[in-house]
Amino acid sequence: MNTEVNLAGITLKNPVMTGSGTFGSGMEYGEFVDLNCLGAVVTKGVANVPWPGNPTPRVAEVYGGMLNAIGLQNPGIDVFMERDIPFLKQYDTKIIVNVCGKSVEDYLEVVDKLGEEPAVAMLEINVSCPNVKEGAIAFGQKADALYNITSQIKKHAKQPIIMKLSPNVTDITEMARAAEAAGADALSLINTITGMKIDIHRRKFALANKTGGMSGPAIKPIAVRMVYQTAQAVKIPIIGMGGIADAEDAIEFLLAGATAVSVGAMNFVNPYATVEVIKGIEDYMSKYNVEKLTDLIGAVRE
Amino acid sequence: MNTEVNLAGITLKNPVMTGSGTFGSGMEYGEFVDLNCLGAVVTKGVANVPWPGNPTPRVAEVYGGMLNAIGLQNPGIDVFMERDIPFLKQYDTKIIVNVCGKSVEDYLEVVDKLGEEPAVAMLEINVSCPNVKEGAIAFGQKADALYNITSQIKKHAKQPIIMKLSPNVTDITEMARAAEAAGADALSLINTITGMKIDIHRRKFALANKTGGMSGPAIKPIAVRMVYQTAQAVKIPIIGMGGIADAEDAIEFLLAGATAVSVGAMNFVNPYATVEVIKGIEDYMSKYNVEKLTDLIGAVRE
Amino acid sequence: MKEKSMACVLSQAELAPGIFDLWLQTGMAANAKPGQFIGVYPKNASTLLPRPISICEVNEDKTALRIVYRVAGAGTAEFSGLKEGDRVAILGTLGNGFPLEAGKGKKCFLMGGGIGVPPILQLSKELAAEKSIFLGYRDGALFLKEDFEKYGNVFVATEDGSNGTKGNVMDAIAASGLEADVIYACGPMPMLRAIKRYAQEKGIQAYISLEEHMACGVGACLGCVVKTKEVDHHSHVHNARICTDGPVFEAKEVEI
Amino acid sequence: MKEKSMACVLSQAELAPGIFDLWLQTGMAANAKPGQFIGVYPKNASTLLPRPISICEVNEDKTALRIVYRVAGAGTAEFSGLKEGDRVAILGTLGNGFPLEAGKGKKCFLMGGGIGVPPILQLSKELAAEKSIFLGYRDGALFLKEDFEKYGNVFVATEDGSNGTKGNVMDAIAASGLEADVIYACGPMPMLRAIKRYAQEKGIQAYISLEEHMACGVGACLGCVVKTKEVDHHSHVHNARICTDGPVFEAKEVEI
Repeated sequence: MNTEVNLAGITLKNPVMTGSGTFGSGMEYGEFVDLNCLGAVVTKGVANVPWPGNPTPRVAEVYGGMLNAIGLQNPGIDVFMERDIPFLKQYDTKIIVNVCGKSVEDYLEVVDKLGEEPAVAMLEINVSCPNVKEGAIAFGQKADALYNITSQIKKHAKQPIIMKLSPNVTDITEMARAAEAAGADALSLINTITGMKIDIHRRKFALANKTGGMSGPAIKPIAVRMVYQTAQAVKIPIIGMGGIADAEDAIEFLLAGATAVSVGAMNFVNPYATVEVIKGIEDYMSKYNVEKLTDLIGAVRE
Repeated sequence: MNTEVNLAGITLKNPVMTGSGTFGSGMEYGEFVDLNCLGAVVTKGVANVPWPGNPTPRVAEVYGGMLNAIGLQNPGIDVFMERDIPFLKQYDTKIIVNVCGKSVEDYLEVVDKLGEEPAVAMLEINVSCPNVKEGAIAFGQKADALYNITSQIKKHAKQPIIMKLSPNVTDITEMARAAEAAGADALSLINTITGMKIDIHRRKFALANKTGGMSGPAIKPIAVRMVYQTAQAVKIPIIGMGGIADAEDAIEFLLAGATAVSVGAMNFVNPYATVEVIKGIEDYMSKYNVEKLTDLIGAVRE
Repeated sequence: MKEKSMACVLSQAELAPGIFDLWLQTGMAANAKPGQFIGVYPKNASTLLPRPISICEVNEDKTALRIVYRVAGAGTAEFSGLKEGDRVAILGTLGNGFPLEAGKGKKCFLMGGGIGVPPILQLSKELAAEKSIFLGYRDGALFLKEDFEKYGNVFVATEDGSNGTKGNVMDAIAASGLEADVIYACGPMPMLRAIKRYAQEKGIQAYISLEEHMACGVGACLGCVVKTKEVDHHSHVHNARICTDGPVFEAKEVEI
Repeated sequence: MKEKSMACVLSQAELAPGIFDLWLQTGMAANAKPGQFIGVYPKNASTLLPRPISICEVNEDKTALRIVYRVAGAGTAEFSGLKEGDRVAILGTLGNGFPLEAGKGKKCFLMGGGIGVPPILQLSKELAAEKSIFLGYRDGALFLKEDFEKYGNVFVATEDGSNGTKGNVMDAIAASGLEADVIYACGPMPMLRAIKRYAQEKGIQAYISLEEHMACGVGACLGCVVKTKEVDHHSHVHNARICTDGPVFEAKEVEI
């Protein structure tokens, strides 16, 4: 059985990676799972300088999922390269660094620094965080802005770039095509969907930021739809995510057209989720005599 | 205690109505609840001629909700006016007729015929069904198209018109403002969110239509967010909906800025949901000494 | 009158691998008819919709319903864990049921295939006719077969040939050499299509119970439609609602 | 080493209206420290995240944990229905716990307010010091009070004045006339703010256990942060993670 996938020239031992922002840089969940088993670790978003993030409450539970408005708190690229990358380098997994910024220049500064670190396999560009007012989301909801930032980053990037798309758009395929046309090597989708929760007893917003990004099983059907639509619209590979809790969910994304998948918020619910998904995919392949995982990609029929 | 609300000049005894397409014309759920108790009954969408709808499977369950791709099957306006309106007229509730079409002319034909029926209190214009290829959704995802159809319908309509907005857009407030500027008297939101489910064992789409509209508690945080954003952007009243299962959910929408609320797919889960929501809102008002329901509308604080 | 209410589990047993037999104490039993169904609600909040399950039997004093179902997903898996004394929400009774008058006093075939066997049991009890009962199974796990024996002559077909006629219920009919005036059937779609053809060729009536993915179960959502030969009285298009206009239709009325 | 595993319910009782006392058999008990917490998972699929609940007590042979919690929502309401022999998924042990060395051999105030009372119990057992225990309650339902009495002098404050000092734990301190070298506390934010001020005025150490809405419980999601006086060693901004850098902080280190 061969579970390898090729993501823009990078070979992953299996298609299972971690959702940015749900797995830190692997240190915390390294207590629960063997990071060597993962196809890749996608790190929490990192900016050119440390970001303090949003006030608390930053998280709230919703039916079948959660809202978060962390606001991309991060220690900045310098600390990240001194501490997090050496940590991850100890493991036999691919390192994908999620990059965030408030301006194109912010992104480029991080991309340039990461270009000097050959241990970083790919860059995932976060242009879709719904919890940051400046920059980020502004690049992810208009096709021309997305095209612009993608092409600028592509000129600087030493590693393949993955554009992480926002689901908070009218037409995901328009965004996907813009990113592809601008040179993106791959796409990640979906980021969280903007949601809100109100505490009816206190008559207050559950989150200090009022709105937050929704994740969890509740959003999976929306994510699967967007991955399918995008897979029909572009040729570059897709990393599918949104509510993946188990192997069945992951396989649904693969069948819809994803080349790889990320386990995100469900790490919080089941810290063993990533390795259980890998095991479950193998079981599925055995059960149905699927020799190569790539045979599953986009294999849904009418 | 006063639970009345005023919706574009129409007084409802309470803010609880039914979500179009989830309650037929009231006949089926009239076996479970006293229709006289409802603020309004919003009927299944009706077109100028009978529509057969989509092939089966038309429905699929998802985590905390469901997908549907009924495709607006309906018996046509003539049968509807002969059968469904006389049925509803027997009850002391407001009749709101949901109108669908494939062209502006289709809509206008229905609107004109309903204009001759004084028992119809309001019209809800469905420009956001994700399951109909022609027409419907095309009017609901572009602000200029929405403006155009709204203003044309407004010229013909004898009753106040409610535009039912699609959540499958980048900026719900842009759509809401376009509808308001074109003369809409109220807004309904949200319609279903486009989703997809794949049966991984058969490797086939769960729905014959591939995609379907997602409803149920899973989408509530997205709906509450959109209602809140829209309430900040327009002056016309909003009917809030999306996963309302109980009074707590309904109150969350009211606090977010909705003047009325609809119980939709959760009728399928609990056929008594509408009347239980009404009772629960009254209990909440008693508990917190809220004399007028209107005091709750948009009452969320930071 | 339909209602959603709590039923009390009287007993549950596994009849065959993955096939469960559940007795529920419920007021709905008072008026339940063969061929009707109930919606059973999972408790797990990720699976909200009621699961349509046919009524297999009504007890003598009409205070309890028996349902026999196959575990096919999260909802039915949950039900299989119900134990005596547990409570479960149900919706019912739903659907039209089999028309008993059509076959009264005539030669009738009562046919069940796979998980379509259970609803035929209460029909066998209530139908006053000359009954030949054809039951089709995958293998030798002949669940409910003994329950049928007191109500008519039972003919078995198994796909693997381990019992009775090797093949399906149509093969069992052929092997029996019997003829009928009226057929009642429930089972997988290929079986129902074969029965529709057979009835047409023989010029006899066949009443078949259909399945489709359902949401509301009460006729409101229009999820579970079947194409009809004539324009349907309710929909005014060629679609009837399986949950309310059915699940039992005369075979010639539906395009399957 | 943290883990998610199944614990077995040994017993559950309601100590006061809405306050439940649950003993769980779990290997996590072997290394649990006072002030640490566990995440308890609801079974209901609509509520997925673990509920952080402080460890109230560890049994003598370190095979079971006691948690005492208030029913505050769907998750804790579900837990309140757990019965002997039931199994429940837990995540733990989480957090740093109270620093026992800081108060060793000194005069210590151990202070709990409301649902902040339970974590002080195991601390009272393990702290080798001259202990004055201040417990604040809303009313006369003095849950756990008797459990504390063998570990130190107990002073009670009740908001309604029905028992002990009328007012809060600060009022009880004033009434006692006692002084301390070190304070350990858990309770609502206004109480912790008052303790922070008190400790600052007296120039003594105060270790306070904080609460915040959490998602992962293990330091990955950065949901549950508290503002810190200095740049935090991990975050490199003025935010520490309550779940892993806390929940216990020295009061002067956090901006609350």
